[in-house]
Amino acid sequence: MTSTSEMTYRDALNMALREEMSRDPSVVVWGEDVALYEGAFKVTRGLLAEFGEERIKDTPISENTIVGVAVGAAMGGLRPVAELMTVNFALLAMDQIVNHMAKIRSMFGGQTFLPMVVRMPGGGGSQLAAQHSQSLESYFMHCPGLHIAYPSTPADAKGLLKSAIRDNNPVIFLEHELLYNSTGEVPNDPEFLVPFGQANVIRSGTDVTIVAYARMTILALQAAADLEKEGISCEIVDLRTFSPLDTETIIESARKTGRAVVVEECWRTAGLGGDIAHRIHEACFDTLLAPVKRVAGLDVPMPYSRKIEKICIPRAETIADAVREVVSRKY
Amino acid sequence: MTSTSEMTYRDALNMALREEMSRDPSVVVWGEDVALYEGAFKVTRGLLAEFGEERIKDTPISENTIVGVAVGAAMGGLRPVAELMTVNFALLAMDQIVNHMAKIRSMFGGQTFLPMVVRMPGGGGSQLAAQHSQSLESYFMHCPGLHIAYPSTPADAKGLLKSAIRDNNPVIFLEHELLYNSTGEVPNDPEFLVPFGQANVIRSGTDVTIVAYARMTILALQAAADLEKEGISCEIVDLRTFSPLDTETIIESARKTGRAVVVEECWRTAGLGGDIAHRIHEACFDTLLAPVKRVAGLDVPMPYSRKIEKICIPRAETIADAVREVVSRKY
Amino acid sequence: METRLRATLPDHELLRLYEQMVMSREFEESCAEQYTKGHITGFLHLYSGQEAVAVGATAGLHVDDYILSAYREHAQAIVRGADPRRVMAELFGKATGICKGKGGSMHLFDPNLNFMGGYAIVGGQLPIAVGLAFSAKYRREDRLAACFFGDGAVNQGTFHESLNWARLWELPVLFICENNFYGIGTEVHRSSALASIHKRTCGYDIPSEKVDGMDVIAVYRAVKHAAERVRETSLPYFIEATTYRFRGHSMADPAKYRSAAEHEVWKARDPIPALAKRLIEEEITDAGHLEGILGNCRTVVQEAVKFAEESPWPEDEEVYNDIYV
Amino acid sequence: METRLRATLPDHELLRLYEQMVMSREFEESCAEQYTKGHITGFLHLYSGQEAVAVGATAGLHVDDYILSAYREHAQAIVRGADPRRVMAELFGKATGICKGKGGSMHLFDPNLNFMGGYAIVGGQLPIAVGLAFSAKYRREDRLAACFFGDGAVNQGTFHESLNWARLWELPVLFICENNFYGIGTEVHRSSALASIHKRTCGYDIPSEKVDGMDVIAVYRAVKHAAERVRETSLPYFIEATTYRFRGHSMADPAKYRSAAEHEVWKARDPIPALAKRLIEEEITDAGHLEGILGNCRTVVQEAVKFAEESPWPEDEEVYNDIYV
Ligand SMILES: Cc1ncc(C[n+]2csc(CCOP(=O)(O)OP(=O)(O)O)c2C)c(N)n1
Ligand SMILES: Cc1ncc(C[n+]2csc(CCOP(=O)(O)OP(=O)(O)O)c2C)c(N)n1
Ligand SMILES: [Mg+2]
Ligand SMILES: [Mg+2]
Repeated sequence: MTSTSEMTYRDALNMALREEMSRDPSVVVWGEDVALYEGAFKVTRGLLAEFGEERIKDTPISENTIVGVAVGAAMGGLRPVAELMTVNFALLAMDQIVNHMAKIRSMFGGQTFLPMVVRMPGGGGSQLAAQHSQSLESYFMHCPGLHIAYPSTPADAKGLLKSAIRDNNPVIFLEHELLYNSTGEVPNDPEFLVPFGQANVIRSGTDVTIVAYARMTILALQAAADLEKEGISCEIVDLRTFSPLDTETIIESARKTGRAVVVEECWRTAGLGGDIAHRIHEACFDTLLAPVKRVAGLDVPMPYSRKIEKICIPRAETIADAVREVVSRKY
Repeated sequence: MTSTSEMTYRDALNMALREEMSRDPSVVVWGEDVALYEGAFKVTRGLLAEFGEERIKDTPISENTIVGVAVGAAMGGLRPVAELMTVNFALLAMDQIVNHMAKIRSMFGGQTFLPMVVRMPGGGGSQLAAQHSQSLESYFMHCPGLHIAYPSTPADAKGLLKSAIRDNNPVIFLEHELLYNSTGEVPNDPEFLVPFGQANVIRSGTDVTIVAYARMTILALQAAADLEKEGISCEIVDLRTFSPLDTETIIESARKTGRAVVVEECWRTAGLGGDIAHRIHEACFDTLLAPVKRVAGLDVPMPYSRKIEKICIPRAETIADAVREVVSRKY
Repeated sequence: METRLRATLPDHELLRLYEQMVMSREFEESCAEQYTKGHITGFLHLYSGQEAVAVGATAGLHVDDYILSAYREHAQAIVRGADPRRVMAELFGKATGICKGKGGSMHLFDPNLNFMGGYAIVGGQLPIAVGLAFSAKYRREDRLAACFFGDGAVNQGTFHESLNWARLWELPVLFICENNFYGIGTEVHRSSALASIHKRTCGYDIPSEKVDGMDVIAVYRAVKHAAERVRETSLPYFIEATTYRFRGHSMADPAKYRSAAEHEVWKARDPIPALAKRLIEEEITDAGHLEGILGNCRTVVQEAVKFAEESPWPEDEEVYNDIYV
Repeated sequence: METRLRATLPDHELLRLYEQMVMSREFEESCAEQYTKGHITGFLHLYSGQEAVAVGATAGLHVDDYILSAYREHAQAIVRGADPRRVMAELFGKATGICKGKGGSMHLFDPNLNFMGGYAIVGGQLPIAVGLAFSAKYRREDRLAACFFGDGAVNQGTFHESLNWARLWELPVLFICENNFYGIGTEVHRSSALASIHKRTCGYDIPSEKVDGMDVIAVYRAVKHAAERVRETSLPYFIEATTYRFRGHSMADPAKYRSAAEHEVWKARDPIPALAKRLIEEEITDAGHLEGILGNCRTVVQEAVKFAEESPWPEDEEVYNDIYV
């Protein structure tokens, strides 16, 4: 079965949930307003009607416990998929995520495992101000014991979410709020899976490697299209998962092009891009033609006003400027 | 007044609290077991007897609210110094720390400010296992809006804590559990302050720069002493504060030596050392003789058994090995 | 209990309550329009229907008392005295906004009015209110902290921690739960094991009461009395005001989870015509005067929109300001 | 209520309860010794004094029922059936430990015994217990989740969130608060606005009771009855067991915050001699037999120490195992 259908990122996620719930009765879904209201972003649309109250459940507003109940249910043999309404509220659940979900298997000597997923929409750009516009991927990536995915396309959204639900490790599954309406071809195959730990070279090029993820890859593609007109050829690596991280693909590309720009939506300081940039520097020290450049969110609490909000988030232009700078560097 | 007394890191912190509470009646202290019990690590010893129940208060075990009440009190005109019993419990308070303490000034357009400190002991090495051995400095450093200090010596402990209490910005103040009993000369001057944002070159050298902080600087000093016998001269930069970060001093040293090792106690992946290593690479691209090397905590939940726990935390030997590798690199 | 309006307040104050409710309603409905036009972006949570709570409660407090709220707080800020022009400019994201355009709809703030903020993390304002009450008590100031929050917030850990703490430290906090029966699409009995919210204070030894949040006079009386008690005892108190939002949770919500019949029942209890009727029946004023008030409010709101439209955007450099002192 | 022991349980089971309490006490006192010798490191929180709670409660549960606890859980694990040798080896950090030496004193775990863990974050185990109860109910398993926690945990947000959730979703959770009156050095009335802990369930519509946690028979009866009720109704229930720890919070705590007089009162109520006295008075056994039980327990504990001493350390490579599946 290789047929595909065009659909949104939102619908691809919905399809993944639906297929996995149909396939495996141990898959259960809960979160604030996911059932009757069908999700703040409507990712769970139709699931209550199809699967009933026992399998998809609305919860009280208590994020730490939303995750903790999933931890317990996973230990008890279910495959819970919990939704936090947005990633910003994961800050209320860091205790259950970092102290419990990520550590239980290890601190109990491998005697149990947690086949659970915590889904969270995130990202900035909708004028939701400081408390609702965060990109917290670095927090999750820093914590050992978690698998973490962040899809950029509808097809990846489906394939990665299905892999996440089938994963016997606890998974943080990030979704970008500004990608929900983006469309693309998605395989209809209910066995279509995108494996974790395999970055995707979504554009090949020769002059510079752009490492990006989620919405940042869309901006990188725009930048690359502009740069092509200037004769600069960009290769773009879409990370897909932060854990496992496919360092190999990143390094291979950077070795080939000799230059790299790492794009992250999160705050720059102590952001994951520093780690990735360092991996490239370390592995390609002798072949790099210019220092790796980071494009990141500004180190500021996000302001509401759209006039200044947009300065705080990477744009196609800021990525293109970084590439121009890296490429123009005389060695 | 330039007299000093030898005392422990613990007592230096106690002195700072005592002096600032005496100086300014708006300084108030609270946390779990800080008053009657005098603190889990006895940092607040004697304060209840000296300042009474109104100024030093025991709290219920509710970390998010310990921080949130301090946010409110700071907005109301006090200078609260809240203690979280250990940094591990900051994970229960990330909502108040990241969503509130760090953002309130900015999201309200600068109309208020939060002169507050949250103290937290942390770090591994005492066989406290996965939930009690974390080093979360990268989480704080990643979040704009906070000042963050982490002293390595008794004198810095006093001087930085006093600066923290006088700071009109919200401060995360980290203390290392294994340093509490370490001793050193501490200025008696009640006006002795160590400013934020000034890294300390605690050893000068010519072959390699070691960037470290808190307990890692002690290990770096041991490594440097060993390496000296091998003819390797290390310069050590003690960061003292993560925010503001003194990038200048780091870069200046790395420019001079041409080589750098960044040591962090936290997990390696997406740890703050990646950011610092990248800053060095970017600024010193043309002069670096070897790629910057990172020495960091292993990416694992901390195991209890001392036999394997020690592998998970940087040691003088692992730092020395990293330096040897960096220095031996043929360019 | 004396039920005639004049037994509670003098005429001009009764009319002020009416005017404040009308102003709130007009402001919110104008926001909806500006949102539809794309001038206001982001999340927009309107207060229409709940006016009696903010207006009655604010009238029952001293101006020195702190007020904190969640993200549905335009009316609370304006009733406290915030300039509608600067509030509208904030919603437009303009430099003249009450928070320079940095906060937006969910984060209004004015320390000069002791309006200590709108917060967008459900439950986040509760510990902060406790802290403000502590500072007031510590500094021997005669003020309390009044903290508004919704029925959805009561299941959050901070609710529990804050109530326990306020009682234990004997702090002057007035907790005001605006129970509009829904947290987004979830009805209160589907999120709270004990749906009668004011009874949940039993675990903290905090006295509480329920008041009709569609009756501005009832809210005023309850809050005034509660505030006096908090001030006298320096102990927390809890009020549950039952109310209803006439619109969806935010502008993005068509509110399909509620029946038309339910909506009608509450619409019939709209606090603004309800007060108008009493003001006229008790001959405190006449319909013409009330029309005049409406007209004035409309003018103020129109001017606010104009002010917002004509105001400049923040400078780009502003993103780096106001983070550190 | 019939108060003779034989009216509650047959002789051999009464003697088993006695033996389990003695085993727990001997194990803990041996741990103290091994800690002093430096064989056990890290935090060590001993259970001496509280034995009647773990022993009575475990006897009142089915073996299929899940048990979760905090960090003071050696006795709970052993009474559930964990091999004392593997528990002691865990405390020594040896490869033969019940968690391969990775968990240590605070993180015992054995899924084969449905002993679902010791947790070191105060309040952290409560939502997890709720989740286990959900999975049991969803899978139509006839089991409940019994969750132990201390008096200090009841002010944590998770306590509130978990109780509300368990009642709302109608889950078979038996909450057991071991009220030993102190959270480290803070007495319960200094951390809880309502110091009578079992009354705090009023806000969640969860029935509760208080039981004498120094009386193993009383705990057994209460838990057995409560567990039956939870099973029948599939609703949560809450027990507060009042008890006392004879030692400090951990080995590092000299417990200076408690008076000698208070300590004496509780010492006089030591659950082990109390049961011994009744067993002899009611002629279920004699002093000699009880001495024999003590001797046997000591032998088991000595063997546990020997096993732990002689066991190998974990291999260095172990640090990378057991993190991911
Ligand atoms: C911690 C947190 N979780 C979830 C949300 C998303 N959210 C915003 S409003 C809301 C419902 C709150 O309901 P209620 O407290 O009754 O207030 P109302 O909107 O009815 O005024 C939710 C779940 C949030 N903002 N913060
Ligand atoms: C979230 C969190 N905060 C603080 C601590 C430190 N701490 C460990 S035990 C304890 C007291 C707990 O008291 P209680 O629940 O009564 O249990 P007991 O020790 O009496 O068995 C505290 C504060 C912790 N482990 N976790
Ligand atoms: Mg509501
Ligand atoms: Mg206790």
